[in-house]
Formats: sequence, C-alpha cells, structure tokens
Amino acid sequence: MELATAIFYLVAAVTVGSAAMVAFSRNIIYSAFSLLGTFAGVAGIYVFLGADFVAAVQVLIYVGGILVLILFAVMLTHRITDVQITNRAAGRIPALVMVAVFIALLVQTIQETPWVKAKEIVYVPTTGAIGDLFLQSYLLPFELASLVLLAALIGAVVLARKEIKE
Amino acid sequence: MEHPIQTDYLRWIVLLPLLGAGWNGLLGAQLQKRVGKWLVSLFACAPVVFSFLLSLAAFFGLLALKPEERFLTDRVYAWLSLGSLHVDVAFWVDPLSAVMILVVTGIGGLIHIYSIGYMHEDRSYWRYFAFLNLFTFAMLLLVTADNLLLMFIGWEGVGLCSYALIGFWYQDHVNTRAGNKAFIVNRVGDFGFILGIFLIFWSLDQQGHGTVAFREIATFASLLQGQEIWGIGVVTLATLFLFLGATGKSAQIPLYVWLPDAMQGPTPVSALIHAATMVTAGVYMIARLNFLFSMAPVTLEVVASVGVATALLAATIALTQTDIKRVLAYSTISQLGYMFLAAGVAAYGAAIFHLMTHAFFKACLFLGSGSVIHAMGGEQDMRKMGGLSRSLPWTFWTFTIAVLAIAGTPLTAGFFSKDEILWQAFSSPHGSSWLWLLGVAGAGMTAFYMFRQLFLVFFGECRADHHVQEHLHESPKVMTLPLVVLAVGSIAAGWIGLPGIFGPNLFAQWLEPVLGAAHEAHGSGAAEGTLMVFSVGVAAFGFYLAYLIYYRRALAPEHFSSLAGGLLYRLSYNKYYIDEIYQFVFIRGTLLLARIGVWIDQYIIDFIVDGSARTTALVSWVNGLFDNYVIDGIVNQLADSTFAAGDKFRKVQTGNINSYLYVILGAVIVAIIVKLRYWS
Amino acid sequence: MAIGLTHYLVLGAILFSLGLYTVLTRRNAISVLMGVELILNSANINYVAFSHFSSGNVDGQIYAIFVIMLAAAEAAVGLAIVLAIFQLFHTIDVGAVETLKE
Amino acid sequence: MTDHVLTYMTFFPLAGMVVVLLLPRERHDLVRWASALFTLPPLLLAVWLYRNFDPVNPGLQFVEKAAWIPAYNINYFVAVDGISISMVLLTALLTFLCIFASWGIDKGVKGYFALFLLLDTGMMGVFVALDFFLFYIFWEVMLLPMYFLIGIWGGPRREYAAIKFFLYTLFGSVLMLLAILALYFSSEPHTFDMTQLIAQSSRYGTTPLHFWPFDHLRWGFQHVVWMALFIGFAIKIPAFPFHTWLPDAHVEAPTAISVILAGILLKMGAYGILRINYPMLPEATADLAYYFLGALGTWNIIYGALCAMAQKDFKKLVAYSSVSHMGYVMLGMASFTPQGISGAVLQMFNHGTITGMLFLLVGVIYDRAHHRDIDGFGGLAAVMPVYTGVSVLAFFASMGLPGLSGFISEVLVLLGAWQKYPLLSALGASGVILTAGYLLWTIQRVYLGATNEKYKAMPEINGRELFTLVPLGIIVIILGVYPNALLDLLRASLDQLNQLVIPHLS
Repeated sequence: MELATAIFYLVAAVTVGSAAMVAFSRNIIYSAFSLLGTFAGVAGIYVFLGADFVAAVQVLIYVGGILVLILFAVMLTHRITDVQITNRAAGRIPALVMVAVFIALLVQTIQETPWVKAKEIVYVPTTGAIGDLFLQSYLLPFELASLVLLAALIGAVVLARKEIKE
Repeated sequence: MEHPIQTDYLRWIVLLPLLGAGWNGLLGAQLQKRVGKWLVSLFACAPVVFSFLLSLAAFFGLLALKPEERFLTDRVYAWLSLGSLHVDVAFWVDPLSAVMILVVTGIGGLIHIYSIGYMHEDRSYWRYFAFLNLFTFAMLLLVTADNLLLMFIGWEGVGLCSYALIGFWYQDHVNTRAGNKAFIVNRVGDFGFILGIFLIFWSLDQQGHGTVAFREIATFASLLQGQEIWGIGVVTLATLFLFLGATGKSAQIPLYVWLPDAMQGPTPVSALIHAATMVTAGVYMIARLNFLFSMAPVTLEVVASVGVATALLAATIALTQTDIKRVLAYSTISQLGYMFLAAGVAAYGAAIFHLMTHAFFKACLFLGSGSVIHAMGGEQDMRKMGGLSRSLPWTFWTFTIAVLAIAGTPLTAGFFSKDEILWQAFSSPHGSSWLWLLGVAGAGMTAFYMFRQLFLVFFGECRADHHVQEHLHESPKVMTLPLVVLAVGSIAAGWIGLPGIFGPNLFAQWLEPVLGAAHEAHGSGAAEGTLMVFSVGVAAFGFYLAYLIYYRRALAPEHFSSLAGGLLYRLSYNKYYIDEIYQFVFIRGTLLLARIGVWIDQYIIDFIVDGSARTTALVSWVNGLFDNYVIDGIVNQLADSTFAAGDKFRKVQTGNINSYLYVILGAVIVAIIVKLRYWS
Repeated sequence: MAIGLTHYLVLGAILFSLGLYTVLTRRNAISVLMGVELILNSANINYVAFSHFSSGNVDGQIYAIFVIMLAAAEAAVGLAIVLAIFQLFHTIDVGAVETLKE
Repeated sequence: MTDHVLTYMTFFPLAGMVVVLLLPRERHDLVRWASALFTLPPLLLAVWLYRNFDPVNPGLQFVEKAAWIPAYNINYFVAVDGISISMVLLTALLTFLCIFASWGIDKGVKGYFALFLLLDTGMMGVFVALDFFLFYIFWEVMLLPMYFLIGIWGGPRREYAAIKFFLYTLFGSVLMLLAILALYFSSEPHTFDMTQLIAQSSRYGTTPLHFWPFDHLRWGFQHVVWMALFIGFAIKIPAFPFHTWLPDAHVEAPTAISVILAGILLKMGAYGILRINYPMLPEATADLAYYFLGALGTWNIIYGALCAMAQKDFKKLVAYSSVSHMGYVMLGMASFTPQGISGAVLQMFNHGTITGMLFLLVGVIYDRAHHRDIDGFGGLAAVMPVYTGVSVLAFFASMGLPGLSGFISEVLVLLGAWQKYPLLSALGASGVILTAGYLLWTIQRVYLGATNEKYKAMPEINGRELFTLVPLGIIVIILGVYPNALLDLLRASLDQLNQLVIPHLS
C-alpha cells in the first residue's frame, strides 16, 4: 500500500469516525466538537482531489465560521453547568432501517454507473481559474450569492435579536 | 420657388396683441384699481386696432403685386434646429392668410370694443382683456405661421385661451367643467394634429427633404405619393390625422361636444372664439394644406361626409333648444359642417368664403344675443323672452339682418357663400347629388330654427317677469356700433364672391394663387340657377313653417314634438344623448381602465404574496392606489404573507419535522429503485 | 486498488447516510442542523470528486463553493431561528415546537 | 481661477458645510445666509460656464485631471460636455433656490443646511466626474445626506420613506458597483477612466453566456453589465417597476428636498444611462434600448399619468407626474435620432425646472394649510391670485403647452421617436391627453370653484417664495420661445453619442 493511499484511508477514517460521533453521541457538546474532525477531514479529502482553493474555503468557512456558530448556539441554549445536557434521540430503529436501505441503494448506484473519465487528471493550482470563472460565466450566480448572503445576514439579525416586550 | 418678399412688419401684426396681453396680464389688476378701467380697455383695444391697420397694409401690399407673386414673409429667428429638423419662427402672409388676419383683427377688434360695454361691471375686467388679447395673438400666430409646428403653438394657444375664457367665471364649477371639457376634447384633436406633423416630417425626411414649412411641403408633396405606413398611404393617414385635429378645434363629429358647453363663457367670447375665429381654424388648416388633401381622395370623402353629417346633426339638435346661445352654438357647428363639406369636395375657396361671411353674421348674432342677455339681466331662456323688438331696436334690426343672412336669403352674404358650397357639392368631381340634397335639407332646417329664434325673442308678448321688463334697455353705443358694422358686413361681404351667373367671383380670383383655380363647373349656368332657386325655396319653406308656428301661432309646436311618440323630440332636445354616451364610454372608460389596473395588480400581488389579500385590500382602501403594494407588498408583508401561506397549507402539515423527512426519504428511495430497475 | 472516483463517492455516501441518520433521529434542533451540514459536505465531496475525475475542469469546485456559501447562510439563519425558538419556548426540542398543528 | 472652475463648483458647498458646522447653533439666520452665500458662487460660475462653453466642440471641456490613487489607476478627473452641461447648470440653479425654499426649516437648522450643502457637493460631483471611481464616490456621498434629510426633517412617515429610499437606492448602487468592477477588470490595462473605457468599448463583444437564464438569449458580457447598470439607474429615474420609493419619499420630504429629488436626483438615472451605458456598451444599448428604454418609457408615461389621476394627495400627484414625464426622457433616449436624444436631455432640464416649480407651489400652500389634500382646497384663485397665476403657468408647462419649455422637449422626443417607433410615439402622445386630464382636474379642484370658507383669509404668496419661483418660471418661458439657448450646447455631444450606437442597430 502506498503512503498516499494509506493517508487517504486515514483521513477518510477520521472523517467517517467523527461523523459517526456526530450522529451517535449522546452529548451535544461532543457532537459539536466531532464536527470539527469531519470538516477538517473533508478539507483533507479536497486536498487529495487537487482542490486547493475549496479546501481552504472549507477550513475557513466551516471550521472558522459555521462550527463556531454552532458552538455558540449550543452554549447559548444550554446552561453549560447542567449535568444533563440533553441530546435525545428518538426512533432509532426505523431510521437505521431507512438509512441502511438508502446506503445500499447508493452504493449499488455508484458501482453500476459507468462514470465518465476525464482525459487526464491534473494537479494544478485552481484559485486563478475559479476567480476568472466567477467574474465571467458565473457572474450572475456570484452576484446573486452575495445578495443571498446579505439577506441571510439581515434575516439572522432580525430573527435572533431579543424581542423587547411592551 | 420664387423668393418671397421679406418684410419686418408682419411680426408686429402678431406680437402687438401679445404685448397688450402681457401688459394687462401683469399690470392690469393694478391699473384697474389705481387708474380705472378705461386704461385697461385702451391697452387691450389699441393693439388689435393697430394689428388691423397693419393687416390692411399687408393686404394692400399683396394687392400691389402680381397674383402669382403675392407672398410676404417675415423670418424672425431660428426656433429649432436639430438634425434634419429646421423650424423658424417666421410669419407669412399670402392671399389666404391675408383674408384670415383681416377677419381676425377686424371682427376681433369689433368684439374687443363691444366687450368694453359688455364686461364693464365685471371685477376681473383686466383678466378678461388679457386673455382676449392673448387669444388674438394665438389666432394670428395660427394663421400667419409659416410652418406646421409654429401653427401648432397657435393651435394650442387658442385652445388655452378658450379654456380660460369659458371658465372665466371660475367660481362656478359648471363653467370650469365646461372649460376642462373643451380643453381635453381639443387635446384629443391636437394629438391627431401632432401625429400628422410627425408623419409628414418623417415621410419627407425619408426622401431627403424633412421639413414642416408649408411652402417646402407644397414643393415636395409629390414625393409622398406611393409611400405607405401600416399599409395605409402616408398622405391619406397624415391628412386623416390632421383632420382629427380639425374636428377637435372646429367642433365636428366626433369631437363637437365641447362647443355647446363652451357657451358658459362671456358672450363676446362666444362670438369671437366659438363662432368667428378659433373654430374655423380647422377649415383654415385644411385650406392651407389643400395640396395634401387633394392628394388623398379617401380623406376628402371622410371630410365631406363628416361635414355634411355634422351639419345635419347639429341642425336637428338646434331645432328644439331653448337656450338662446345654445341654438347659436349648434348653428355654428352646423355651419362649420358646411365649410367642411366644401373642403371635402375640394372647393377650398368656397369653404374660406363661407368662413368669412359666417364670421360676420354669426358674430353679429352672438353679439346681438349678448345684447339681449345684457338687457334681460342674464336670462338666456328664449321661452322667457319675446316682444323685445320695441325695447331693443338696434339689436333687433341687426339681429334680423344676420338671421336673414344665415338663412340664405338672396343677396345677403350667407346666400352667396352657402349657395357656392351647395353648388360645389353638387358639381365638383368629388361631390354628388346626395351631398347636395343633404346640404339643402340642412339649409331648410337652418332657416326654420333661426326664424324660430327670431320670433321667440323679438316678437309676440314679452314672457319675462315684471322686474325684468321694467329694466329692459337698449345697450350702449359701444355695443350697438359693432353690431351695425357686422350687420352691414353680413350683407356686403357676400358681394365679393358672386356666383358665376351674376358676375366675376373676386374672392375666388384672390385666393387662386394659394388654392389653385376653381374647377370648371361641369354643369351649365342654368343648372346652377335651378339649384339655387330650389335651395332658396327650401329655406323659404323653413321660414314659413317657423312663421306659422311661432309668429301666427297657427300650428302648435306640440303637433311636431309629439311625432313618433315624442321620441324624435326627446332625442333632439337631449342632443341624442351624445354627452351621456361619451361620459359613459370615455370618462368612465378611463377610470375603469385604472380600476382594471388595480384589479390586475391585486391579482398579481395575491399571486406573489399568497394570502395577503386582506391586508392588501386594506392598504389599497387606505391609499387608494394599487402600485404601492405590488412592490411594497413584497417588501413589507413578506412575513405576513409567509405566515398566511403557511396558514393555508397547515391542514396538510403535522409540524413534526421527522415525519416529513421520512416521507421525503421514502420518496427518494422509491425513485432510485424505480430508476435502477426500469430505466438503467 | 488505486484510489479512484468510487472511493470518494462511497465516502460521500457514508457521510450522507450519517447525516441523514442524525437528521432523522435527533430531537435537538442544533443537532439536526449538524446533520444537515454533514449532508452538504458529502455532496461537496461528490462535486469536487467529479470535477477532478470526470470533467477535468473546475466548474464542480465552483458549485462546491456555492454550496459552502449556502451552508453558511443556512447555518446563520437556522441557528438564528433556533435561538428565537429557544427564547420563545425555552426548549429547542423539535418535537415540542409543533404549533403549526392546530 | 478658470482652470479649476468645475472643482470650485463642486467643492464650494463642501467648504460651506465646514463653515456652517463652525457657526453657533442658535444663530439660525446666520446659518441660512451662510448657506446661501456658499451656493451662490457655483451659480455664478455656472453662468460663466454657460457663456464660455464651446457648443461646437463635442468633446470634454474644462478638463481637470490629476492622479489620485495611482496603484489602481484612479484619477481625479472632472470635465463637462454637452451631456452634462445642462445638468450642471440645473444643479447650481436649483440648489441655490432651494436654500431659500428651506428658510422655513426651524428644527436642527444647522444640521439641515450642513447636510444640504454636502448633498450639493455630491450631486455636482456626479455630473462632472469622469472617473468611475470618483463617480461612485460622489453617488454615495449624495445618498447619505438625502437619507437623513428625509428621515429627520420629513413628514409623519419619514422614517419609513427614508429607509425605503435608502434600500432601493442602495440596491441600485450595489448593482452599479458590480458593473463598475466588471468593466474595470475587463479593461486592459485596468482603468476607471470613462474616456478610456469608451475607447475600449469594442472589446467586450457579445460572447454568449452559457448559464441560465441567459443561455437562450444572444446575450454577452456587455448585456449583463448593461442590465446591472440599467437597474441601478432605472431606480433613480424611476422606471416602472422601481418607482414606488418616489411617491413616499416625495410626500414625506420637506419641500426643498422634494425639489432636489425630482429636479436633480431623478436626472442622475437618465444621465448615467447616457454617460455610461450608451458609449461604453453601445452594442447592448442597441439591442436593449427598445425594450428597456422605449417600451418601458412609454409605459411609464401612461402608467404614471393614470396613477397621477387617482391621487388625492397633491404631492403624490406631482410625484407620479414625474414618473410620467421621465418616461419621455426614456423614450427620447431610445430613439437615436438627433431630435429624440436632444429632446430627452432637454426634457431632463425642463422637468427639473417645471416639477421644481410644482413642488415649491405645493410647499407654499402646505405651509399655510398644513395639508395637501387636493379636494380640501378650492377657489384659491380668488384668495391668492398671484400664486394662482404662477401655479397655472407651471401646470400648463407641465402639460406641454406650446410656447412653454415642456412642449419643446416633449414634441422633440415624440418626433424623434416616431422615426423608429411610430406606435410608441403615438402611445406616448396619447399620454399628453391624460396629462391634460389630471392637471386640469387638479387646477379645477384646487384653484377654481367657490372659495373654501376655511381659507378665505389665506395670506398671498410672499416675496421669498416668489423669489424661488420666478426664475424658474422665466426659464420655462424662455426655453419655450427660444430653446436654442440650451439646445445649442447639447447638440454636438449628443450627435456624437448617437453615432457611437447607431452602427450597432440592426
């Protein structure tokens, strides 16, 4: 087994393992922290796929932004001193069955589909290319995205601010 | 193109009344208060009189030239110059406009003088004269403009003054509404007029000669032949557009409805604007552009048909009206119809001739009625008059002469001009015996209703109450003198345009350089004489009927009004309900359009922000305006509407997120299985 | 066996399933959101993998970036809602917040 | 002095703002006179500019250019040409008059006038800036004081109106900024210089776009940039459906601010399209002008007139009449004929003066009666004859009565539009009938009829109010009689502008 392959499996294991922690942990704090592993792992996967920019964005936004948000939310909605931090789960059996069926189908699909192969697989820096695309053929979605973010921002502020009851 | 003679006094014909208007408009109120009304009158009448003298000078200037060179022009400055569009502020006088400026300043001057007496008691004396002068300016601009766009200034300018003078006594909303109606109806006509200008300009521009100046249009008009727009010949469409303008200004079907209401203004205004000058602008315009109209036989047919139809329709309405001025108003519409009939059979000279004679006798009639109203203390209902010939002798005699003239009594002005029109309607290549017959029928009715008016007002017993009777008095000299001059004109003005069988037609010769030679009649002199006798006979019958009913009282009017169950009478008396129909179709139509807009917008909003209809209706009720919430609604009520949308859908919702997820997941699984099994 | 497209897709599928499970079973709104994040991440892996192995250009990565952006927006709004709900009901158990039902 | 005339005109009011801020708070009259004093030099310079402007030269005049941020190739670059000269004159005139129209402000006088002077600088800067970056900065400088002037000194619903105004225009600004950046990065070397961007206008081509919703249209980069700029400017014009901020902002704003809004701010939209969309994106202009300027403009004319007819609030009526009248500007621009485009720019100027008058006139009776309900007046002509005379002049000018300035521009627009779009021109001309309808109806309800008992003793218009109105009235008459006074200045530049687009028309 090559070193690269080994590292891939290692990263994949970290990703899946921490994702499983997220899914099964009884403590929401643990869940939240495990998410860090997943996000970092996925960033690693991106590196394997030659997507340097996306990997960086993954780390910046998921780890730096979303995860921190989630942690804040956890902290704000639970008194940290509580011994019992609930992370109740319900209906495990039907969920497991559904998920199992689903993953089986997915794997089958993955196996059976004749995926298109690229002519050559290259590892070049992608940041420049992505930047160009954003300002050319993806200009409109890009601008729309900025609008969506603005709207989300305002929406979040409006929703989360404390109502002052009269 | 021969070079016209450049002068620099023509501009003063036009500008003097403007100076008078400016002076009285800005300073009149103070002058009237500090110095007195005489100074206001002086500054109002003097410019018009001077204009008249200058017009005479221009007339004699033309007379001194050879017929084909009779053309004076005065270019003041370049007004607009953009791309191929070049418009000058330039005035011109040729035989046609010479007639018009003499009529406008001559009759206008008389009416100015008459107004000194008529308006003497009014508080806003200065305002009246300012507008009257402004009107004279606009009318002179209209007739002396050397291009269509400048003419349009005068065209709308006279409309403005008409609006202002109809609503002169603005404290009463009846008057202001009449003014609004006149202006807006005229705007519809102006809309056609301006489109006609655009069409002519651009069609000529395509040939490399874009212009709006009359003389250049005349030179290049032949280039328009064969051009089309929207599948219609350019000349036809342009002349139809222009004719729409003429129907507005000259009160023809379908836009005549404003003129009867315009009688709300002071009576001298009715005489000047709504009888003698402004309403004839359409006729003048068609005569001015006769070369274009002659190129469009379809348009000519429309013009003639509209003219004769208007003449008849208005005459039938005039038969039953009881308001002294309304009868005259409908008579004016009817006479204008005759002018358009003449123009429509390409007898432009006859139209202008009738325009001129009509200016005399109709001004005389209106001023006479003004004198009557003055004496009656404002009463306008003919049923309350009668027997006024004794107390108002001057008014009576001049009025009688004018009635004789309009009825077409031989040797009066109206006889010659109307006869000329009827003869042309019969004999012209564009004419037909039908047009002639309808015209004669109208002439008979004219004689009837005019003599009806004469008998009702001046003969018989006075039906006014005692208070009014005691105060009956003849008007002052300043009012009767113009009446006498106009009465003389009502007879003498016709003699310059004698029909072929009586002698040379000086008037037609005078206009020949502009309007072209009158066509050779294809009938003989004998035919003309026969038709003339016939039409006089019909008019005499109309007179006799009026005499029997309203003088001898041998026939009861009810005898006729109850014909066909009174239906005809009611139709005529109520003006065929045209006003009501217009009100319903156009005014309500516009408002309905707005409401349809409201409805559509509400529908769209309801579509976009589902469920917010109630709030929307509330806001719409408060604001009265829909567009506030097409967009605002989205902004302001997003939260509301989301909730409302949820409200509608909540019947199918349990609120349990997990259950939704199971449903979704199940569906996805089924979809994948189906895809794998059956489509792979 | 060299690491190929299939490996990444399977990894994505596993991650997706774990996310799905989280979303299905958790009663805590924040945990549900975490599950959604897992699902989004798995989709991104697929995008980037296809971009790398199949198309050979970076369009897939562009979409991944859009997804990340949307995830950020979703997290912001979602967590704001969670906070608002917490203020209102003093719990964030999704089962307890069923006022849509009458 | 004369080398920097535009700079002086732009920054004099800014200096005035500094001075006003240093004055003591309670000396109201001192603040007012100081403001008047600092808006007077720009007006005098504008007169000088008018007299020294070379009408034959289609290019830029009174150019000033200096490096500002060399790293990004940003310059301080101001100049005027035929497109902007009329707007510069209008701005100088209206701001000066509006200082006097603001005399009645007695709350926070110092702040009001300081913001007003800042606004003046922003507006003037927008019209003279020829560097995109500078343009954008002035654009934003103008928005901020406007927000506060409406939000603090406005009517009862001022905050709502101010926020609405701000959000709308901010949305437009964002799109505009993106378009500016797109143009910047697509130029080579990267530049904000408008003249260089115009010179490079052939670079953009129409490479089709491959993403929804543009994949089915033959749209290229420049069409998208055009649309972004257009929406930004259409909000200002305001074109349907971006117009709903206008009535609210007008109704709530104090009189002088309404005048500035209608007189100058609305023009920026049309000016921006002429200054930026036309020369920089001529191909997209040729493709899109019919739909987004011609047809939409005609729709504006009729829709605005219909909406105006339904209004009960005097100021809202005037606001909607602005929507209608700005439609003529759009229609004229879209015609690409010398008459149409000159008519459009002339209409921009005329609308500034006429609507300025109308708002001032509404302000006069609002100050006396404290309401603007059209049906609540009646018969004012008997009580206030001078006021009525001036009002009627303004109304008829707005109606496009021949002999007054509105007629010239409307007829030029419609005449110009007829050549390319006879149907749109005819529809636009029918708007004239509707305009006459609602304006005459308003005259009748407010000024004519029996005098309302409540206002029997209403004081006649005073000297200060007349002073703000008379100059505008005189200009309205002069431009109606002798339009070449302004048209001469515009002609050369606008013809040149037309020639940039015409080759691309199909």
